[in-house]
Amino acid sequence: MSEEKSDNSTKKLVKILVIVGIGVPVLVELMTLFNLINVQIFEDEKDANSQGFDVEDVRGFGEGDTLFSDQASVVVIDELRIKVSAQEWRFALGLTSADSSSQDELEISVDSLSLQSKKMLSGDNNSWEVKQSAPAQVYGEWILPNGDIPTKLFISSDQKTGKDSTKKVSQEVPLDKVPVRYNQNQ
Amino acid sequence: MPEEKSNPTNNNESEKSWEERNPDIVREITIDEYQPYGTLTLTLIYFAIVALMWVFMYFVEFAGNAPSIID
Amino acid sequence: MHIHKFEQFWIKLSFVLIAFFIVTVVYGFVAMDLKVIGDHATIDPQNLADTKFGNPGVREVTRNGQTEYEVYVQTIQFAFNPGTAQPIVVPANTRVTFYITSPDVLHGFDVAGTNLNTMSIPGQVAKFTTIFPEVREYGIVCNEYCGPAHHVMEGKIKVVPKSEFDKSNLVE
Amino acid sequence: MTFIHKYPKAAKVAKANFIVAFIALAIGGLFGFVQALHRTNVFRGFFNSGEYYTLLTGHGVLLALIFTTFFIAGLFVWGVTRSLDREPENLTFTWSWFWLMTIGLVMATIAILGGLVPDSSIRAAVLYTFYPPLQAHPMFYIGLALVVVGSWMAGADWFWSYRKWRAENPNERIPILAFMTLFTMLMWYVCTIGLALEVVGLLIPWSLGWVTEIEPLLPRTLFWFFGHAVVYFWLLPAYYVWYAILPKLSGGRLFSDSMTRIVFIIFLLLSTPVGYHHQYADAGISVGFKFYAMATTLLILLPSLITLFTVVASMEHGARQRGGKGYLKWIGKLPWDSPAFVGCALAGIMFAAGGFSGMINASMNINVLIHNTIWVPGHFHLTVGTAVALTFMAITYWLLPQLTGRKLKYKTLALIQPYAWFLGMTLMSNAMHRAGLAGVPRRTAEPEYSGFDFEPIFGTMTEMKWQIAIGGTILMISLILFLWVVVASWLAGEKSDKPVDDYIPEPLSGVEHTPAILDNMKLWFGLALLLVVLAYAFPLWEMVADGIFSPGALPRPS
Repeated sequence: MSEEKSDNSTKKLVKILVIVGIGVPVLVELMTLFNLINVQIFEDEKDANSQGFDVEDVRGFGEGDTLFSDQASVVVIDELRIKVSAQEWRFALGLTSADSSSQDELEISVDSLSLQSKKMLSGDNNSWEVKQSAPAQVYGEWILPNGDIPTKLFISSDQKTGKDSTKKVSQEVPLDKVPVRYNQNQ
Repeated sequence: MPEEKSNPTNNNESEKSWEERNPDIVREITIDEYQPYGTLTLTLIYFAIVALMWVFMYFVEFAGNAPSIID
Repeated sequence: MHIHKFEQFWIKLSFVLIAFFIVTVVYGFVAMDLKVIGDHATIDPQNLADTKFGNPGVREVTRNGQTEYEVYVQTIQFAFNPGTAQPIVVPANTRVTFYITSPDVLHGFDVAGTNLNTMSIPGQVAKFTTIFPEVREYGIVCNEYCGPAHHVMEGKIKVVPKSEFDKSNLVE
Repeated sequence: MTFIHKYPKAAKVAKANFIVAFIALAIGGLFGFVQALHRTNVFRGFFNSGEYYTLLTGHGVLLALIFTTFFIAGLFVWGVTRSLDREPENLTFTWSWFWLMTIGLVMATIAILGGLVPDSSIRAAVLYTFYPPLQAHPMFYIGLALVVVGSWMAGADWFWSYRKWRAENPNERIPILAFMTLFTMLMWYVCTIGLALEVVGLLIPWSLGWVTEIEPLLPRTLFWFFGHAVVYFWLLPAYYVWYAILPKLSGGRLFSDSMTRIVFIIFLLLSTPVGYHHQYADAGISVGFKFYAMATTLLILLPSLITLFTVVASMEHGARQRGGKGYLKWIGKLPWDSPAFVGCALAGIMFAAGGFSGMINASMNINVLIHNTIWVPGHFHLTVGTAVALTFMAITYWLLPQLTGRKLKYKTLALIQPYAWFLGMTLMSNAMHRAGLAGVPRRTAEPEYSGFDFEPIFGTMTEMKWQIAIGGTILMISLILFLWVVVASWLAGEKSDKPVDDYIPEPLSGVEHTPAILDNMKLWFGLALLLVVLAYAFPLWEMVADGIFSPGALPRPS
């Protein structure tokens, strides 16, 4: 009696397993086959608009671009890349103060980096004072979590506003695709 | 296989064929009477699917996927 | 030997299938111009600077009285040069020959969604010719693992109408 | 009386191999699951994209090289011992190959997992194809070399048993289980020549810094000399199960002994000279040699197509003996409630599907359509990942009782497992094939790019990603079920004298119909070597003629 019962429940289980375990796969494959043939043979040329390339992408900042362009002392990005070695990913940023007319000191600091993984990396210990000997250059490196890529920088600089007054000006710098290169010195 | 002869558990039943000893088996089918029609059917279905899919993949998916390497 | 007649038939059919595959491939190769990469030339991967790869980019050549283009591409960890920093710009409906090599490790050069797909092996020059039939942009993917940042290695090919092709960007 | 009672020593060896194999399966499978979720961006909390390739290397090496090799060793120990009716000749020798392989595996695994330790210099994120100039720690290459040397000794062990048996049985035909083992190992000897030359001759000296430069194409070519035959080294033991055991599980007999032997001979002959079909997209190899490789590759379809017929006919024989009727109705009479049968049968169906994508891969010019796209892993998850792995798991349900003397526990879970694997793999592999046609590459942590979008033929990228992630999750569940059943049965299964029906009936068309020449191992081995020389001598000479290490590239640590 009980054996018969377990026999019946096994049969039921097998039925369910065959339907789900084999039926669903067969269905998936048949749908694939149908769609493939349907799209390729019976549908006219795909909409040219579906190619997705016309999307206007907002270009971010890259090497050669100018920061604080509306301020007295402008700064140019002359190096922006990720240096990858087997052990670590480093983000390298080099800035040049191109303005030689100003007689004042300029202080720039990277407050933080926003990463692709939505994490924030603090930029501390990376503020530079650029003494007047233009064009002055500064350079910094940050160790990134392996595989992560900065998407935005938060940079601030003390800009002169009046004779003796300075103002801290912050700028959000959305980055264009940062070049990633192998770091040969590692 | 050799262990067939040396297997002591089989000794008492060694005259019986495996089919006779197996409760799941309804009847024994010998080589002379066995005609694998089902297998032939399945393999022919497989042949048809493969041949059709090949033609489709080669002449539609691949040849229609220009630009191609022409030299 | 005892082989059932059905199985004999199936074996014959198997040979037919194999022959059919080989015939299709040969037909495609010969009659439909569906070729594969062959043996072209070896090169010293540590001294690419002295070769045309030292100044990679698009070049104009005349072959059989026709204007064609040659594209020299270096695949480096983790970029196509050219291709990544700026797109490779070529005219449509013109013969374009790619020469691809790598100074560091193995890379792939796959124009996504097309039949242009080759390995880039240090020491070997991959050469293939193609004609782009459409005016559009294509993505280039490195499809061979080349190191920790392999997944960021991508580029672009921009196919422009023949009439709009700007020759000022050609390299010498 | 079952195997463990008759051959306690061999049972111990086989069990040791299975333990290692299942540990590798558990770790490698877990890595695969993590990758499926990472790559599809469903969940990324475990590891980041930089570490993805370390996991990928672990997944490939532990499953494709370690799980398979150890499982095959255990399976062959069982088959040789049983079919020749003798324990291993010298247990010190037998255990020495086991430990050599194990030491090698541990070394390779440490080198790979070192990549997860921050700042570690012991790394091997080179994937299981380890193409130079990407360089791994020397321990990785040395470990792999030890595994291969161990497998050679294992093969020698089985030939040793065979010779002793032959001396006592000069007029007997080679029993079919032993025949399949020996021919698989002959093929293994032919193809591992390439791997030995690559690893011992080039990579180990180079990774130790004795030479600084390496020509990338030469080791790549030597790898593929080995690299396609190795898939047959995985597949032939699955065929061994399908030919020798599956007919019995279906309630029938093997259809033909002679076709079985012919199939294994063709594999011995053609497995190695096909390697260039992995290099259709390589510069540096002429089109002529690629064509030769294609012709041999497509010919190697033949033994698989014969297998399709012979194995299905054996199953049909079983179904008809169980009362099956009609052209297709007999399929319903197969034991769809037996885990071992279901696993093997579903693995076979998957192989038929994988066979089709394999035909595309094999055919020279159409290969560029999918070369190095995710289509390729889609293909080999059908072949190695299911035809081989699912067969191995399924047959474990039948072998483990024989090796432990314990009955299988949790039969219901064991029954669900192969169906779940089949479902999960269909979902995952179907999406991988489709994504491959759109150009999505394999071996990447981030399959989407910022500069352009892939254009699937139909469906969307998001839908395919989810299909891969869901499929991968079902596979993980199936793997956990398998491991749970195995561990529980091994430790707590009910002890029994006859825990499973281990009898294997004679073939329908038996060895008496099989021509004697098929057993001539020297002849077939010699022919196999000749075909390899024809395929490889000239192109390898061309690569070596300008200096073994030139044109040389500098190493890049991985």
